[in-house]
Amino acid sequence: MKMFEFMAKDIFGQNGIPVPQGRVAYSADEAAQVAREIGGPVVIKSQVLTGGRGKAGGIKFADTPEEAKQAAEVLLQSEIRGLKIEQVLVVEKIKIEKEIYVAIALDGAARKPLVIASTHGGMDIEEVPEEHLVKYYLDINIGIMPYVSREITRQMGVRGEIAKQIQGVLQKMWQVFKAYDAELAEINPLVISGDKIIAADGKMTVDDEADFRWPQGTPYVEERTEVEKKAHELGISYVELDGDIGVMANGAGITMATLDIIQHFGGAAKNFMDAGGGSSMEATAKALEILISTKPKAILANIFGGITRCDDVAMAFAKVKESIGIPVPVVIRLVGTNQDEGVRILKEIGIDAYSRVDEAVAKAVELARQA
Amino acid sequence: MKMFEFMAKDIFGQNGIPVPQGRVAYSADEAAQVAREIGGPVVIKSQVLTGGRGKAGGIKFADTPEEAKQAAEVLLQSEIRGLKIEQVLVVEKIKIEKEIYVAIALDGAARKPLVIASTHGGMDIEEVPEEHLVKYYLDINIGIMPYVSREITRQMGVRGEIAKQIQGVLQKMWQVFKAYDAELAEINPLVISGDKIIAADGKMTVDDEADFRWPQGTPYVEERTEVEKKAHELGISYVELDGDIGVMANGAGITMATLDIIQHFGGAAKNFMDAGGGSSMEATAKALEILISTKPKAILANIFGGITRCDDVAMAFAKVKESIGIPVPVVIRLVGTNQDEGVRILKEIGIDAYSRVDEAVAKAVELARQA
Amino acid sequence: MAVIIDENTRVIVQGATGKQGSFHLGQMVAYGSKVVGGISPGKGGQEVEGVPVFDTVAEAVEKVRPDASIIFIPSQGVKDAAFEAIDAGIKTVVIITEHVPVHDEMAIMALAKERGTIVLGPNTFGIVSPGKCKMGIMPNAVFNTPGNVGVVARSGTLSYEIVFNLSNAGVGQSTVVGLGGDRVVGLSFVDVLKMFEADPGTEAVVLVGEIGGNAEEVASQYIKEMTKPVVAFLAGKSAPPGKRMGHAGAIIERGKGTFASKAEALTAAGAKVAGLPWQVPQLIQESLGRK
Amino acid sequence: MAVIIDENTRVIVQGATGKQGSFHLGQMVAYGSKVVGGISPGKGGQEVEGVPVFDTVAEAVEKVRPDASIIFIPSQGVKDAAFEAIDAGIKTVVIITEHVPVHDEMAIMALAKERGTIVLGPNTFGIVSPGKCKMGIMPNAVFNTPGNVGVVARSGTLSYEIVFNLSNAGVGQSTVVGLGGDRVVGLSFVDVLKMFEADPGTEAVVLVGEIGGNAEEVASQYIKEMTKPVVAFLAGKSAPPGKRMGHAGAIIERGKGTFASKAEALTAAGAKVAGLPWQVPQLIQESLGRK
Repeated sequence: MKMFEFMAKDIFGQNGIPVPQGRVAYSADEAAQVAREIGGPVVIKSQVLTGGRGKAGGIKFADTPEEAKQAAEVLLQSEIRGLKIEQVLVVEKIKIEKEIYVAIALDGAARKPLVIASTHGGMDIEEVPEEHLVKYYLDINIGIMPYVSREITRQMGVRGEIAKQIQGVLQKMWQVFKAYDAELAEINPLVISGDKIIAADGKMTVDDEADFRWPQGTPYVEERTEVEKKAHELGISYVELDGDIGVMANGAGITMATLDIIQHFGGAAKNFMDAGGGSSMEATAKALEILISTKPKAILANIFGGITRCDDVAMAFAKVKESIGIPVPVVIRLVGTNQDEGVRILKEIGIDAYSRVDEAVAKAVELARQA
Repeated sequence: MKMFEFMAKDIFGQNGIPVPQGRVAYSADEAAQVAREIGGPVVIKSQVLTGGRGKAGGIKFADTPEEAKQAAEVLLQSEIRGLKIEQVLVVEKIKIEKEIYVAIALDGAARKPLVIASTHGGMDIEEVPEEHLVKYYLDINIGIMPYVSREITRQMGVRGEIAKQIQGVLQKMWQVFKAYDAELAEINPLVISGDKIIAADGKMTVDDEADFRWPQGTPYVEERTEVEKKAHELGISYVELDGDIGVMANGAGITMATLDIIQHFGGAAKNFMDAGGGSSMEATAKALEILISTKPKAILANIFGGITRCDDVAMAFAKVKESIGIPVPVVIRLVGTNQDEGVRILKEIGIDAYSRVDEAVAKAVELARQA
Repeated sequence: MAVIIDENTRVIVQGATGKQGSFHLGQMVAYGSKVVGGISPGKGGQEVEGVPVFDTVAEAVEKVRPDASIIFIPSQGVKDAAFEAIDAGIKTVVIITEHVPVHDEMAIMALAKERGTIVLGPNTFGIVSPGKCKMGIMPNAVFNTPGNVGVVARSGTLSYEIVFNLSNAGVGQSTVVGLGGDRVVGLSFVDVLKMFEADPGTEAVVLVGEIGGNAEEVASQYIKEMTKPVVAFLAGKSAPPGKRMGHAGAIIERGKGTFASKAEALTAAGAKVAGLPWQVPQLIQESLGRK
Repeated sequence: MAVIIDENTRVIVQGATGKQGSFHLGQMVAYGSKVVGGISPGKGGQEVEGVPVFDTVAEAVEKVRPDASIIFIPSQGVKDAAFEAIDAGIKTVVIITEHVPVHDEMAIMALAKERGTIVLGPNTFGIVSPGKCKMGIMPNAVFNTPGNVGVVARSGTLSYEIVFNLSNAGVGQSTVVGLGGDRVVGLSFVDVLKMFEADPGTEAVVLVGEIGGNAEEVASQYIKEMTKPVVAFLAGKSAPPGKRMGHAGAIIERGKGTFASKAEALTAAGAKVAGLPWQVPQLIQESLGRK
């Protein structure tokens, strides 16, 4: 789950990392007010959960509260990469002498957190060649103890008082990374300004599987569409796609493979829906209702019954058909546990079940094309 | 550094371990007041840093505030094992159904914390046979996770709801043990009363080497004599003993060995003073002044010069002799770094230096006997 | 022969009295796995499907000498359960649970590495050596064809599909290993490929991969050195870049982890690559025939 | 021959530019130890006594391949310094600093065990293989008699006294090992006795113990199995019964820790026990003569 920049800034600041003066504003007037409080030149930064904001014109500068108001007004009516800007962060303008990059990221393959740091920070960090990037794998039981931070700044080639300050930031970033179950804690740029450093922009992504550790509520916002939220509440993975066939399968891998097979037969899926293994009749019915609500041209269910029982799936289709109706053609591939019973139930409600996935998918593509 | 029971109780209570209602009182009137607040039968417990308090009559019971006042009055004028009672803990009287013992202690040999637990808690815990004691070594990186606490209660043979409560107490004791740099966190007895458990008496010993982790001040009191405090401030280990020869040496082991040699020659040391390795002239002079202030019959210094320089030690004796005088006979054994210069300086102020420790000690014993 | 588990493996089930745990305990017993105990705090002394229940893993170790444990515990308790198993000296731990926090997963893997424990999962369907031992949630009926093809997969139902196709074509399996679908899991493809390479009972390997991460690319480096043929099935050819596909691992980043990059790396390493499930048995039979 | 360190040991000094560190770095160089680097954050590039200074241990590992590190860092920084050395792969770490919190010591020893690192101290005078290498703060002049007696001690100046007596009597030493005076230290008597037993350059061992704890009693168990003679010196015969750590301390020790219990255990194990320093050389000579 990504956090807005202003949330990451607050968390970093609360944990002793130097951050610019300023705060989030939800209206142009509020932006002017924040600029007034700061009392000097400010930066107005669009708060959207995507990169490349600077290059897309999402960051503006203002010398007076009035200028800040105007800039905020423009931004709050714009979009970046299709995302509406609903708030801006107004902060003091920092004199930039040098831009440093520091991040702690989860490296799944290594099963460890990885520190990435560079004295070539700033907007083009993704293009910085390997030799200018320091990579340091952390031991989860050690984290960033002082010596680890010293070794990182040594490898960065930074020395003196600034090195000590970066070491402090790294140690505090580790505390944040740990406390918030972060997948990513990133400061870019960490600006050197005179004899001080300051985290001019921060990013955090936290693991929503750890939400239970926040009994008072999570310190971030959701970033899902309405349908995705509904699916999430049911414990279903759902992603909207561009095609017209509504797809349901049980398991992420097989769902992905089903999408590939659809493409193989010349069709296109309207969504990715992994209804999970071991779904009950009720859960499957609800998943189907979500699918229907997105108005696909056809529905394809690819069910390999393991823990999921084929008769439960068939019952779910029967129940939904009876209650709200299924207004589009349905193709079901159904094999595995209690397969015969499932096929029988489907037959009763006029749905043919396939046992071969290729045949089922080909049929669904054909039906969608005809619709 | 030991804590008074009432301090351990407060810390346990703040960390979610159930403790009896009540608090410390420094006067009989205050004890009555606490009893009034509790509003029922109370126990008045002497707060002294020694064991065997119960058997020595240091615990009294009272049904009314008036009785509590009287009991506190008596206790606050008494001593236990030579220690004056300066405060009492007044707590609600707990109905005791069963007494459990749980402790986390540092086991130096294992280099690990050790949990000791028993369903045979109470005053006679030291006599409980091995087979009724559960011992569980902790991994410092794991501590008491829930599974560890479950295994401990299983080995104790406790089951059901009470087992779950003990598991909670164990997990919280680990948090306390860690947060306070404890050497010992002990609850005895952990009382089973109805369907609840309650920590009826607690003990904590914390590592004063970790004082630096308490920049706001340590959460416990000192328990040293005046001379011991003064020595501690100088970084000197000092313990009062029963004999008449004031002893100074540099290193704990050699100081102990010096005491043994004194005994071997029929004498007795007035103290254990390890002035440390690498002492400067000034530090040695201050250590000598402490020694003189305790009025021994003779002073014996056993100095093996390594980092400590013999001439520095000799200069310290010369300085003290000149400034405040040394009113008792002095014997010095002096070998090692800058030995010749040291011997020369001592000769000038009329002190003979020995190079053999047996000769030096024999002489000191003789002088003390004559004094 | 087989890898990791076989007919002698003594299995315990953590979370044995829960809905999932008790159901699958029964399924594993029915399969023929040697299930020697269930763990359920406070329920020691009971039985589930004729299997004795213990309060702690340490108690089970004392009484029934297990080799392997399978965990059916809600995600919040997985770190505790996995630590319990590893700390008690269990050498193979299978974690079925999904939605485990990734920081907990890192902590589990660090301890497992320190103690030399094999961890499968979290979020795995488990492991099965057909005809010998099953530790997992896969349907018994689909995984009943012993043979000489090793299968290693990231995701569950997809590997059922592949194994279904293999068995229907008469291609049996030595062991089917589910690594788990999370970003942090205990074993990598390379770890398991090495085991299959060393296993006399395995003659060819099917690798069931998907887009995202670079696990398949890394595996390719090792496949080059293998003497046994490898067929790779890859899911996600049709996926648009950058969408999160349920499996946290399936995030496409900076052009890495794409279908093309994986297929290319695997092909260059000498593996045959299938993009559709029904192609797998044929490619395996070709590989074995040619060898 | 010697144990742990010898003429080939490449030594670095952590805290090389501090008062203690720089002084003893000079003393070790003067002794003839191969001091290949000093560590002092922010002072990399400088020199101390002709020895190059590095910012971190990892940098020194990269540039001068050290085997062993000696730590002169104030107590608050010892955990960090020891973790740095162990994590950088240094295989012998000597911690001179006293007053290190015992929880920090436990953490250091846990990491050292995981990584297979030998730790001497904290609160040790160090280790010296006379004529070959000194890592410690002991006076050079007293530790200059190579020979075939191994010495292992808990406390510093007391072992100087014992070594002084040995050398004066013409009994040289293979290695003198200071375990450290704190309750939690890296090596036990048994660890070092095993090394001496295996060392062809050691023919007899002097164990310098003291009252408290049960280290000497535990050592006695091993001494029974040793082929080489052991002479034990014990300090604390005259000490009054000690301050105890609550009930738990009493339970841990259960009657062990007194002079009598230690002397009895050692004697029963075949060691000769001295209560006065000047008895040691004579007992060693008897042991070696008789053998």
